[in-house]
Amino acid sequence: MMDGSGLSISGKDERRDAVKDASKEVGYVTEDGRQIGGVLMELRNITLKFGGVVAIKDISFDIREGEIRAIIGPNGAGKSSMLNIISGFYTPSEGELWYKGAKRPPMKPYEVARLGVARTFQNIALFEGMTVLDNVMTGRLTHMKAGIASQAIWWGRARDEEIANREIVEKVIDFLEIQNIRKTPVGRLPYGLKKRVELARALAAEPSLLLLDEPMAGMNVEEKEDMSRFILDVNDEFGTTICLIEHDMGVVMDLSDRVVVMDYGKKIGDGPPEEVRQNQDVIDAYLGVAH
Amino acid sequence: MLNDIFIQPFADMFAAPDFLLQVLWEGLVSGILYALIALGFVLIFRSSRIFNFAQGIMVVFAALTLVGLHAMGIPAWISVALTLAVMFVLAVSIERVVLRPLVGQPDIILFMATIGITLFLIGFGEIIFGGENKVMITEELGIPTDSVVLEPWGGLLILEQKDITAVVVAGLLVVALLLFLGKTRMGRAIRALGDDHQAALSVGISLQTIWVLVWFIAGIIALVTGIAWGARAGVSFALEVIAYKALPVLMLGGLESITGAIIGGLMIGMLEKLFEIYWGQPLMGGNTETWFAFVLALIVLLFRPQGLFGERIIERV
Amino acid sequence: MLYRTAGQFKTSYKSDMALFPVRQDAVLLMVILGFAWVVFPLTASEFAFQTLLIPILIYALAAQGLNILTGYAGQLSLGTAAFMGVGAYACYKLVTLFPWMNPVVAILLSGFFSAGVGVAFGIPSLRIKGFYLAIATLAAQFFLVWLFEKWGWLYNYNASGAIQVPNLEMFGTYVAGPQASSIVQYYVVLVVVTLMTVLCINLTRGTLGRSWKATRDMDIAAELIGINLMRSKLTAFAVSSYVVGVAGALFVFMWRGAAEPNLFDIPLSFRILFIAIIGGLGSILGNYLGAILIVGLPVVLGTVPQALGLPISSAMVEHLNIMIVGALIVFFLIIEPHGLARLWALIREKLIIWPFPH
Amino acid sequence: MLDTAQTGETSTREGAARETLLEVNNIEVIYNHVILVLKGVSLAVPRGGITALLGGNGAGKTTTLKAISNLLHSERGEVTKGTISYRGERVQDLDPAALVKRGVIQVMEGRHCFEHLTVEENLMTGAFTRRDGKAAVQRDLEMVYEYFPRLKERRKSQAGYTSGGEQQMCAIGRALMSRPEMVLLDEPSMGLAPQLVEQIFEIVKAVNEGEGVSFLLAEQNTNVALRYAHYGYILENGRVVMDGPAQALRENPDVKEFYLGMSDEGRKSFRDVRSYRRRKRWLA
Amino acid sequence: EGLYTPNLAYRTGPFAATGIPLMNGQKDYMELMNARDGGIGGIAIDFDECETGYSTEKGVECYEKTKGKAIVTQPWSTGITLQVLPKTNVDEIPILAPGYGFSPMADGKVFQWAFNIPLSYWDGASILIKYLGSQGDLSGKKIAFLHLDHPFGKEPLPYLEAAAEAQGFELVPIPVGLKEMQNQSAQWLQIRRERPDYVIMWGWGAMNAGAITEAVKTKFPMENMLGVWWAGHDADLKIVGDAGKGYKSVSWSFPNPEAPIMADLQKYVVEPGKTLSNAEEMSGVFYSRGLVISMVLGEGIRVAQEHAGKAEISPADLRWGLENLDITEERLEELGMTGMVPPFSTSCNNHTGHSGGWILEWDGEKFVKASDLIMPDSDMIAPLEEKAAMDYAEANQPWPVNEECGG
Ligand SMILES: Nc1ncnc2c1ncn2[C@@H]1O[C@H](COP(=O)(O)OP(=O)(O)OP(=O)(O)O)[C@@H](O)[C@H]1O
Ligand SMILES: Nc1ncnc2c1ncn2[C@@H]1O[C@H](COP(=O)(O)OP(=O)(O)OP(=O)(O)O)[C@@H](O)[C@H]1O
Ligand SMILES: [Mg+2]
Ligand SMILES: [Mg+2]
Repeated sequence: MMDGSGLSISGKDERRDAVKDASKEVGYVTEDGRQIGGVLMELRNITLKFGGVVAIKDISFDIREGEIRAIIGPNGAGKSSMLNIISGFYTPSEGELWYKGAKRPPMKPYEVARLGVARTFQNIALFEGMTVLDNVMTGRLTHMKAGIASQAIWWGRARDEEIANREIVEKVIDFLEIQNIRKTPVGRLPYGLKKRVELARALAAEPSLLLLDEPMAGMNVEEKEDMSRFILDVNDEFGTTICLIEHDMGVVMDLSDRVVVMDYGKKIGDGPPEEVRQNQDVIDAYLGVAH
Repeated sequence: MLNDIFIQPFADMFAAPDFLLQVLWEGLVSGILYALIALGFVLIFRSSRIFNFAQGIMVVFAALTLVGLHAMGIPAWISVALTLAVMFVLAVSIERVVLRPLVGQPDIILFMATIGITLFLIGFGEIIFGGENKVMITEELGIPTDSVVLEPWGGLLILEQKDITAVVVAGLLVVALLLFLGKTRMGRAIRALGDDHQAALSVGISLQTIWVLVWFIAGIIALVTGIAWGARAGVSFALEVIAYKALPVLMLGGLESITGAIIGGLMIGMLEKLFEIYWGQPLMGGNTETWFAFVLALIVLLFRPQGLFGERIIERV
Repeated sequence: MLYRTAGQFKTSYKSDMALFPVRQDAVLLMVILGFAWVVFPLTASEFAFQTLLIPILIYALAAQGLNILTGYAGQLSLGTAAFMGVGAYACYKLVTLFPWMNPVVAILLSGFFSAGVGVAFGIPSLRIKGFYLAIATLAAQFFLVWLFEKWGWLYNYNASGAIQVPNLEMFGTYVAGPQASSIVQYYVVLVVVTLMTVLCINLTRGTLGRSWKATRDMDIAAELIGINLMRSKLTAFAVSSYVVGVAGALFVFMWRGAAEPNLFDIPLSFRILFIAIIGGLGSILGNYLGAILIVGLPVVLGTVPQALGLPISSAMVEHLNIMIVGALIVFFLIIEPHGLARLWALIREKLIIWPFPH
Repeated sequence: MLDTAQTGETSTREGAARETLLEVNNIEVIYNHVILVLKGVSLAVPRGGITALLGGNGAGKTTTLKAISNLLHSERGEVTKGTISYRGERVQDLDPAALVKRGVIQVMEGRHCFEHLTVEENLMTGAFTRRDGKAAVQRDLEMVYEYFPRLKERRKSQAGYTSGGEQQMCAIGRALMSRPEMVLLDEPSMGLAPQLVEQIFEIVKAVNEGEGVSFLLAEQNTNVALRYAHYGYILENGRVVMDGPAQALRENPDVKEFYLGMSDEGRKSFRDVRSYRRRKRWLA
Repeated sequence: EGLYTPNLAYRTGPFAATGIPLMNGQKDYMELMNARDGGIGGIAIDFDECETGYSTEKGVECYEKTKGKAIVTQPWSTGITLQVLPKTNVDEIPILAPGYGFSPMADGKVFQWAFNIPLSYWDGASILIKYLGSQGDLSGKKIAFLHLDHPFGKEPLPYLEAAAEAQGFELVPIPVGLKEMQNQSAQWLQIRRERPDYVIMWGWGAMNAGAITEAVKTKFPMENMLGVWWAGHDADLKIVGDAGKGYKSVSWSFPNPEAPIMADLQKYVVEPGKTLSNAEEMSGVFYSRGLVISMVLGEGIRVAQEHAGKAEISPADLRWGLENLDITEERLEELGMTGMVPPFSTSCNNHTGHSGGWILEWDGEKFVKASDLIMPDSDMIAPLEEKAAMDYAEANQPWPVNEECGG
């Protein structure tokens, strides 16, 4: 259904190229021939403790411009915690985050979001009292600037801004094929659609880094196929960098360019899917049997 | 000015230590009574996340029923038993009529419903018992009414025996409740229910039974509170306003904590009295007791958003 | 077929964002406005103005203010009455300090004072949540009422400690004070309430409204997608307290004529909370429905025994009244926990598909 | 399209072999008085069997399970038509606790642990309806710990702070603590690492074979589900569109394509999803 | 049918305890008039109650509801009185607030439609001070003024402050919040610390019982505690019984079980079952005060009827009647109410009557008279009243003042 031409959400394609230029130095070419850029986000020696529990122990890895990066590992390994660190919800006990070539100081989550990091959640975190459309519109809040007075009067700036952003949101909605539930309150939606709406909300923010926490949990194959298609398209067409956590090995192996494997807070593997799959530590800790 | 705030009050405390003791004792006694009401709240909150606004009116209702029954010529202890029966019926009806249809609704809706119950009971109670102030049947229940007069440092300290009784009874009640919640199967179920209705249902915990049980225990606590307060100030609907005092106690101690209710109650009772006597009356025109407890609790919450003993608020995504 | 929506197509986002996507709704609103602006004022008796029309509008406005905070931004407040009090006292000080000031301007200005106080008491909401916050708002409730009592300057050191609305003129007619006529006061209230309602509708459907609702539904997620919670909560406190403050000023200046501090005590707060909840949290329409019910019901109930010729004493009527109001609150919560507005929405949904269900 | 008469026939034929423990007969469920979700679902679970309920998102699996365990009320849903009977007794008007006493327990979708209770306390709540003494409960607790050693490690932590997988184990363990006769398992594999998925299904199998507990499990992970289940129903849009023994379903070409992700040449890659897709035959 | 004289009653709420006997007394008097005399001047009295629960808001609602037909408003709370007061010039209905309301209402030139017959709060405070003065010189003494933190409780403050200055005693105002009425331990600790020679209590409803029990508990000498007339309620004292011996309250009414009216009440009202009261209550101070209050209204109506020459009088006629009351001993005897209220008279200028009052003392079972009639210190009060009334008129411009009233 996507013919490729109408895919730029708000016509800001150049952004992707600009960033790419800045970090041209390194990068690699994937199997299917996509050019991966320089380092977008780098985590250095991250440690996270909760009281006595060490959830993450001295982990370093990077996420490169334009790639699909997967994090896998058994339950409780600290994967979600890692995403929480990236999106600023947890502050690491030790270690540094480097984003777009600069060290990121400790920040509030909303500030991180404004730097272009968007995410979905393991346990769906939609705004249940709002319609799908409103939920997706909240993804645009970081881009909307009209003041309170203008909003109260509505006519003028606030309305123009509303319409402009609505157009962008509608594109995302079309893209994810959820037009027909636009006005439905999300509370009534089945699980799979909720996940899709969550993705829409994250996409509406036009992020440069998209974090997906188990986007396909609780879906059947058919729906996983749909979701994969969306993820690939987002990556392809908008050049969004994606970091995802997923337990379905088929999905991970097929979609991702590089995989980090975690176990009990430690990193036990990092590399292209093929390589990871052969890693004995990974097989022992996670896969059980070689897939 | 600074002298009035920082030095004079303490000098006064030193100058009349017997008076200070009296202030603290009065604070302690009101604190215990606040704590008793708070206990009722805590119990219901733990088991259902219902913020039971009706606890205050239940106190009045229980006390009025007791006095009313006695006035009909029924012996005191039988009246107590009958009052308990009434409180049980009340618990059953509240569960049947109000709570059951509202299972699974947002907290605020249930909170509203308890305000509805409060209004209903006020109207109903006034029809049955009338609005006059009544005398609690303190002596008939065998509660000593004399006072103990001590003379520390040559001063004067008056302790009423009925207040001493209230303190002792409240202490016993707390210990019993703590054991019940912490150590028994029912106790665990009550706590589970508070976390997740649906899940509790799914493992076979019967909402009906537990809610009736919990509201009944809250009714018992209400009766004890009613007797204790009634002995001090008589029984009438005006008593209902003291229920508000339990709210800052809850905030300070934590909504789920029995220990918190007691310690919060004592702290608030004593501190508000100290503040009123040594700062409020001389410097601010008095009556600071209306808000002091709330402001104190608010300040504590800024540092511990779940109160001193409340359960940690779990924030995860 | 009354509510057929077939054939009404949206061709632009603008029209899709219109307030009344369904034509019948707009018609209905016109009819209601017609009644409010023309029919009622022409036909209402003094008693109807004083016990129904004016209080319903003012209470609805106050509930609307609370609804912004509680229904839209999810911060439960039990201190509404105190903020109304701030509005009322601010207005009193304004008209007595600057007697030349236009009363309507004074009323609109006084909202800013309560907005300021609201923000101050809203700051704890950044850390305190749920019922803890609700109880914390009681701190505002009790402290402010105490202040109204103790701070003589607020009531110009009146011996009785109450404030008394002086006779205020605007364009040559009395609009406040004992000399003002009910119909004039009704129109003043109607103008202010209409204006506020339009502003509230705009705010709640726009960016700010969305960030409030997001904060309400799941604050952690809201923050993670880029909403500054502090801004979102404090603006909610500010806007809500502004509206509530204006309602408080109207309450005293356009209706009651005088006020003692304990007028702004907790029963009033609860009353407004009832209106907001029975009407429907997160809805503008609901405030009006709730106010009609909560204000109108006792008036109606009070006349029933008389009309039926039942020999019930007035005290009994009052007791029954309290009982019935309590029971009705529970009843309405049970039939539709989301309030009258949702009930109306359901009826409307049924009407739209009627006569072809499913 | 397999018509309903035919499906009915199959299930009765199966039922003849073993006693039917649970029978759902043509139920209809409506939420909030207006949203019609189940439009006549019938199914039967034999004693000692593992029956899978398959279907896409929003097909009504959870709703079916909740209808059986009577948990719909607190969600403003109700069964408006049809009957549900357990061991021949009509159970749809019982309260959930009564059903648990009869041996039917549900593990809810999305885990639903009691977050402020410790893991061990969570497990103990599972034994709420039991009356067979502390020692027996203690024994079962040990058994659960044996199945899930991870839970033993974390038994003193508040469940709210454990990871998703740990919570899933906790929820299943909790259900086992009630010594059930039949477990309604809603998406046990969701969010679990592959190794753990296998492990959990192994446990299901072990419990089924060892203790004779019957399972009705709603699953998205058709692959695993059909490997362990004996019989399966496929639910779509609130209707049962197909049912049959697990083996037969696994071989059905539509199931293969839409639920197992196999194309004619074996497993499809998720990268090839943009190709043209065939419509499901039963939607014809 | 009949003259509509609604009463804004409060038989509910936190003040119901004190309200009920008063309302019963008021109602029974009118019942008696209707049953025995066929009303007043040949026309029945339609004595209707509108319940306020002492809430100002409800009160205003009742006022609005009744003002169309009513010939009088009996607002029954200082708060409600203050709220309806400004409307009286517009609505032209007399407000009858016997023994409560706003003390400056005495000034009939300014408050043309308001009456607080037969004694204002300032008068009451003055009588108490005078009584204390008679017990010994007040200069250098300390008097604690324990009052409800409400317009009612604050009402006597201007007079008391003036008196403190004039007589050289120290006044310590101690407010009791509405929410603390039942829990006054802080106030009584303050009293213990201040060690006042006397406590004057301006209490109401549940506050009275609270204060009296605290006083007993803290062993404050009861004979040094005095209350306003609303704090002299039998039921409040019964809670403490003997321990309350010596407590005093000022009153402008007193029960007289021997009075002929009591026998008539028994015959025409109690026996036919028209009363809501009971024998115990009927022997109390408050019930008899209720009778007196209705008597004032009844006399007002009678005088107005005689003046207007018709039975069916208008509110304006009633105002004339209330301004021309002359309740003498003889008249009281005719009414069968000897000794139940001191004689007094009103005029266009004097809307109170300043009847004077007795000091009553609790003897462990009931109140007994402990003094002769004491008159208030009008020399001091009159200028205060005049000034306060002028201030009020000033603040409520435009406010008509009736200059025709002479002295
Ligand atoms: N806020 C917190 N407080 C205490 N412990 C926490 C907190 N968040 C996570 N943990 C602990 O950290 C560990 C890692 O949790 P995390 O949610 O990151 O796991 P995960 O890899 O995402 O697992 P899963 O695949 O099951 O979702 C777990 O043991 C969990 O209990
Ligand atoms: N409480 C509710 N109120 C209204 N509609 C609901 C409610 N719960 C579920 N539904 C609707 O019922 C339908 C079936 O939902 P159900 O949860 O049973 O599906 P499911 O098969 O379990 O899906 P999933 O695999 O996503 O869990 C969905 O369309 C959903 O929108
Ligand atoms: Mg995770
Ligand atoms: Mg499901």
